[in-house]
Amino acid sequence: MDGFGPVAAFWVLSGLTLVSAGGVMMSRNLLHAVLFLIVTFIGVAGFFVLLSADFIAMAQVIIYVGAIAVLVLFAVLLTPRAGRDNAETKWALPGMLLAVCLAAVFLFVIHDTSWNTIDGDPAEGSLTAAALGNALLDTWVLPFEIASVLLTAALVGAIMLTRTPEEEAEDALS
Amino acid sequence: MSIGIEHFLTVGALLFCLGLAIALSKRNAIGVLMGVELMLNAVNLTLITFSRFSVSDTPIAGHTFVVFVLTVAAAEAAVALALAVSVYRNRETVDVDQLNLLRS
Amino acid sequence: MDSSKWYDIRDLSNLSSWILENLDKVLPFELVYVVAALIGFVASFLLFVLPSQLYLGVYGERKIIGRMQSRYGPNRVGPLGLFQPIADAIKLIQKEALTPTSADRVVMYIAPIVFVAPAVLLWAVIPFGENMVFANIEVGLLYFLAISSLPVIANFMAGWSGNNKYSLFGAMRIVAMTISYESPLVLSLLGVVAITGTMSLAGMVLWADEFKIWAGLVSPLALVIYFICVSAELNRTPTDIAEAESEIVAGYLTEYSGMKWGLFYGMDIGYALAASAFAATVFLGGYTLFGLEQWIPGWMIFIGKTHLFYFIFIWTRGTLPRLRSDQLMEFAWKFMLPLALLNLFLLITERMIWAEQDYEKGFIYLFAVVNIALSVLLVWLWARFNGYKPEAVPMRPRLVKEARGYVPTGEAN
Amino acid sequence: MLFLASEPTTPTIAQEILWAILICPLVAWGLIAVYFRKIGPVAGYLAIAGIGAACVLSYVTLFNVMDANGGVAQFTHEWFTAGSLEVNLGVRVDGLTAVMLVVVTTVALLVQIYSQGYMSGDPGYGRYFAHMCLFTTSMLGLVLADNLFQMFIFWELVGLCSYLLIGFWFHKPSAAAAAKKAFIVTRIGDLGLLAAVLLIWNELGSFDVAAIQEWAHDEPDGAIVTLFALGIFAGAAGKSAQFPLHVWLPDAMEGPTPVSALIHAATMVAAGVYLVARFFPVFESSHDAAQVVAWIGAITALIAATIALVQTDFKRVLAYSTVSQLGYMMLALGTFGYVAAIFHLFTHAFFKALLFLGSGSVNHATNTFDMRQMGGLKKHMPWTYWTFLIGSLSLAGIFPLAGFWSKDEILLDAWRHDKALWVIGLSVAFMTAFYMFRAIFLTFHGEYKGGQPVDHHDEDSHFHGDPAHPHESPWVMRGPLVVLSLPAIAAGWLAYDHIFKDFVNGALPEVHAHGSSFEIGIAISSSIVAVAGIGAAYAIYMKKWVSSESIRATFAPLAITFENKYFLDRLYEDVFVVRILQRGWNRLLELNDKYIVDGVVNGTGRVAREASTRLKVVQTGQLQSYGLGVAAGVIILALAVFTANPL
Repeated sequence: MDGFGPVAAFWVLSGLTLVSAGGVMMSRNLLHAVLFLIVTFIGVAGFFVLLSADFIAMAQVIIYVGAIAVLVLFAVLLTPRAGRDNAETKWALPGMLLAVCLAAVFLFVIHDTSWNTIDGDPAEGSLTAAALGNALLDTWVLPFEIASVLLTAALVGAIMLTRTPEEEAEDALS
Repeated sequence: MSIGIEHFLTVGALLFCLGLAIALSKRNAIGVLMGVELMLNAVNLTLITFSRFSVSDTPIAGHTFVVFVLTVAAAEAAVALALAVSVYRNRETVDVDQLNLLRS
Repeated sequence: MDSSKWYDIRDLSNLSSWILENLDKVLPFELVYVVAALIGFVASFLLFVLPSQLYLGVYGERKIIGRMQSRYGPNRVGPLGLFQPIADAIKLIQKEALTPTSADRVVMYIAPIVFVAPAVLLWAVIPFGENMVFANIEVGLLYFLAISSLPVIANFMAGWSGNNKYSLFGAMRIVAMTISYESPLVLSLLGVVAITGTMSLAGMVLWADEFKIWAGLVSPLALVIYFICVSAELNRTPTDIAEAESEIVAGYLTEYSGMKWGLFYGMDIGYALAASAFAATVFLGGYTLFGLEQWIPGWMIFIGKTHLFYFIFIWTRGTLPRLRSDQLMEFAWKFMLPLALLNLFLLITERMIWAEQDYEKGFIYLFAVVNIALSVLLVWLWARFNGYKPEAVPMRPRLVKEARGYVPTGEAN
Repeated sequence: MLFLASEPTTPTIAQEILWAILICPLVAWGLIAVYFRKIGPVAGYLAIAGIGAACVLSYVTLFNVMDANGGVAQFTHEWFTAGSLEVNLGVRVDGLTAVMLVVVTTVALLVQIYSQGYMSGDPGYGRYFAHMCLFTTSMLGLVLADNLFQMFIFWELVGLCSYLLIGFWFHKPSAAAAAKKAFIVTRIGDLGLLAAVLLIWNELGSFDVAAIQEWAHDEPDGAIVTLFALGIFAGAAGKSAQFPLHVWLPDAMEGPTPVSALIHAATMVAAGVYLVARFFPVFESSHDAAQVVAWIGAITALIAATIALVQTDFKRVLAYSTVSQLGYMMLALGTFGYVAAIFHLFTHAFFKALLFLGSGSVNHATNTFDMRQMGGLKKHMPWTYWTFLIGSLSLAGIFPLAGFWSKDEILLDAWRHDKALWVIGLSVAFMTAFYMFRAIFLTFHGEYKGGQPVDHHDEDSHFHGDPAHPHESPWVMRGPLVVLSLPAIAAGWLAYDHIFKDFVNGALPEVHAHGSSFEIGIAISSSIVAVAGIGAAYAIYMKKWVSSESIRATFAPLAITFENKYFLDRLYEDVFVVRILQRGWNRLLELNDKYIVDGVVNGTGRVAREASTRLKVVQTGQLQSYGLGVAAGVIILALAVFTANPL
């Protein structure tokens, strides 16, 4: 990828994403952490656009920002104020050390591998939403259906988990 | 100046490690969940990167995978947050280092 | 559009490309875009935002509602009260923007900004005319949905940062409501996507032009569902439980004042206008009007349709009473969602039949007639199914308990 | 309708009509189930309307196929594709299908009309009609299906509906038990069918009926063909109540009588015969399988007929008669009498439905099915009597009624194929005539013995009349009897000039010439046997020249065997379920549990306890320490890989 636009976009996005991911790590206030997380999500969506995956980018914004982040906000609110700090456990230091080690391993692998990449842009029409839809309903139809079952199960499970004892008693009566 | 696959992979790797650090170090269960979501995002980014750059007949496969990851992430978030709320209701805390009933 | 002279105002892109060409001769490369962006911003502000937002949004809304409620509306500042919006703006700007001591200052300051940004971004994919779309991306509809799911976070930030019980209530309500109404909204639009076979907004307008019919006529139920859902998500009055002043002071805006409040207020109108523009594009054929766009500039037709839709927003606001929070939730899950699913199923079935049988273009009119009839029937049947009986709605005032409302446990017998 | 024997052509029928046949009763079902379950007679009218529409369209289809001389028309749409599995959704119509359509819809329509009278006042009125509609739909779907997969779906739906209908009065323990029995026993057969479905997919990669017929034709006598044929027959044996899976059918009499009429005349039991007929080329290719079918059919016919001789329950006589006649049809299929089997299915549907509805009418008057409490009903219920007599004569095979012609063809095929089978067939014909007229003489002649008094404390009973004074049934019940007696008389005449034969032969890939379908010697012998059976019944039960008790005493061992249904029920119950499953297998499992499983478990436990006391230090119970372990493991693995083979 050459040219001023993509390069600038890449650096801006990677700065935005990584800094706000660091913000999730650093912020003491759980709610601020969620807000940083949202910025990270949007940054990753920007990367998707940069990688000419428009549909995935939009899906990322809708699902992660519109749904998951809002859910997290909800959960934060449903746990009272005492539970809203974002402190570390005693495992923080070893955890971070390990993460740094892992990052080193990853970077080593990334830079020492000779990637077999294409030159220029991907083939026209191969990465569009229509192609994705065809792939999902043709080659991947079985995983697609299983995913729908999984979503249903998660829906029912979430509802059952959060029912209060009073509601359960009410249902048993009626 | 030109950017290639290594740049994107590096961002993905760093994001993953940050997510891992968050998941390993946070005390609050919701914080841990956020770390996990970050890791999933990093993996998605990597998948899309490979899909965009690698020589393949079916570059759409990477996108398909990401769609499934998104689906599973949504389901996982819903259930995990329901769990967090439920745990809070029963134990009055969501600190993972106090959830150690399994300890001998 | 055969002519491409700069003064041909039927297509304003002629003008802009003419300006760009001439600027290119004078200015260095980077500056051209900066200057062009500035010119575009000022132009669209003068052409669209100012008249729409300030006059039709603020003045017009107040005036129309006033007439609907047998009042005069603003009539003191300037002739016919025409300067009222300007006076309002000046008042808001010079007012002190208070911040409570216990508030989360940073979040409180950022919230209005986060609220404003998507309102601007939304317009990027709306086609004002044949060549007058800023970003004609393939997944425009999805882009619109994605961006319009952002402001709820700003609302939440606003409600949370005030550190006030009522604003938190408001935030919770709007978040819950957005999540509830998002699903029927997306499902209703999915049906339109199935019928038109494109997710690009410009493509939808072209579809309407090609088939000489509006998508809103082919899928009337989707239009109705879209209108109600968007009204709920935008917190418009019959469904504005998030800032219901009779219940929770001013909802998530309780602690806001001055221009911080003003941004929320103004952008509320901005979002409503964007939603209207989106509806005009998707459901009402955008800038086309059955060939009339050759004579009238397409962007005028488009603006007219947008305001037609916005007028309905004003209308409902002026005439309908506010719903209760639980009623609104039940309405989303018990009424809108099943109907949206049925509608989607119907439209996809028709699309499949159409594709398989290879019918000719005119067949869409038959579908339109069938769908209009079926929509009425579906709504009626579903209402009956949910136990709504017109004859059972009493004409006299009722107690809360009779209306199955919430009664505090202490008083229940 | 002049029918000229010429080459079959493709019918010109529109596929919308075929789909409509399927959809009409389905819509009726949906409407009844959702809206009109509780709203009185609307359910019945809806059901009649839905099935009536299907009936009219079926006749349209029939005439259309007749114009095409029984040719095949197939309309296939892709349903879904997953990997190499390609499933289609389609309809296929040919002579066989058209005949089945007409039989199913006609009988179903008449049964529905009859049910209007029979079921009136029942609290489950709406539910009854909803089930009936779904039942008819599934049977029509089975008949119309153009591939085995779709057939299997509707096949199971038929099974489900029969479960619902047999257990319609589910508050009666016996009805609930009968429903369960029917469901489980047919499920055993369905296992075979499922195996056949999987086998054919593995072999052919297609479920298409035409493709399977083609395949069977091209590959004579392979082991796969035999296995497939036996699987198909296992399913058919379950649904069509063939030995040894016939035990559910007599118990299924617990359902409402119109249900019995529908199940045992036109729909469920016919499904098995239809399935075997549909895959007839497969059986033709595999003589072993055909031999099995023929002998099972013969044994079924014999056993059921002998049991029917000693039944005292009016409806059970008919039930065993059904089993026996189904055995006949299978016998015909096994002796390559494809046409004879379908023809008998066709005629049998009408007169058996007539007989069942007649028995329901009798029950309506006397509140019982026990023949020992009846007698002399002839003068009270003339309509029922005469129509019942017509049905019985037809079933007994008296010239020139319908049963005569079809039974004759079966016997002819048996004669050509194997003399032993023919002898069995003939003896069954004798017994059929005997037990049917035994039932008639006991029920309609002699003195009336009072019926079953109404127990007014029994809340399950919805009987309204007065059993002491039996009366004729209302017109809504008599009408179907009269209408059904017409085909019971005349349906057999379609054998004239090979009309029926040429018509249904078009469904097969190639036409088989089996010579004449009428031989005077066979006809005379079977007629003599039938008349002899009637005469014997007359002598014993009407004139009482020979006391039935003395005969029973003379052949006591046989009689006891018959009365106990060859001890088959007890064999299944006591030996298979109790001895083998409960005592044998479970005992084995218990021993296994006690010594092997428990031993392993306890041993494991002991080992685990020892190990855990040492290892529990690692288990902090904290999520993140585990996560740390995982991450550390990843790093160690990566390092190991790098050291093993450096980049």
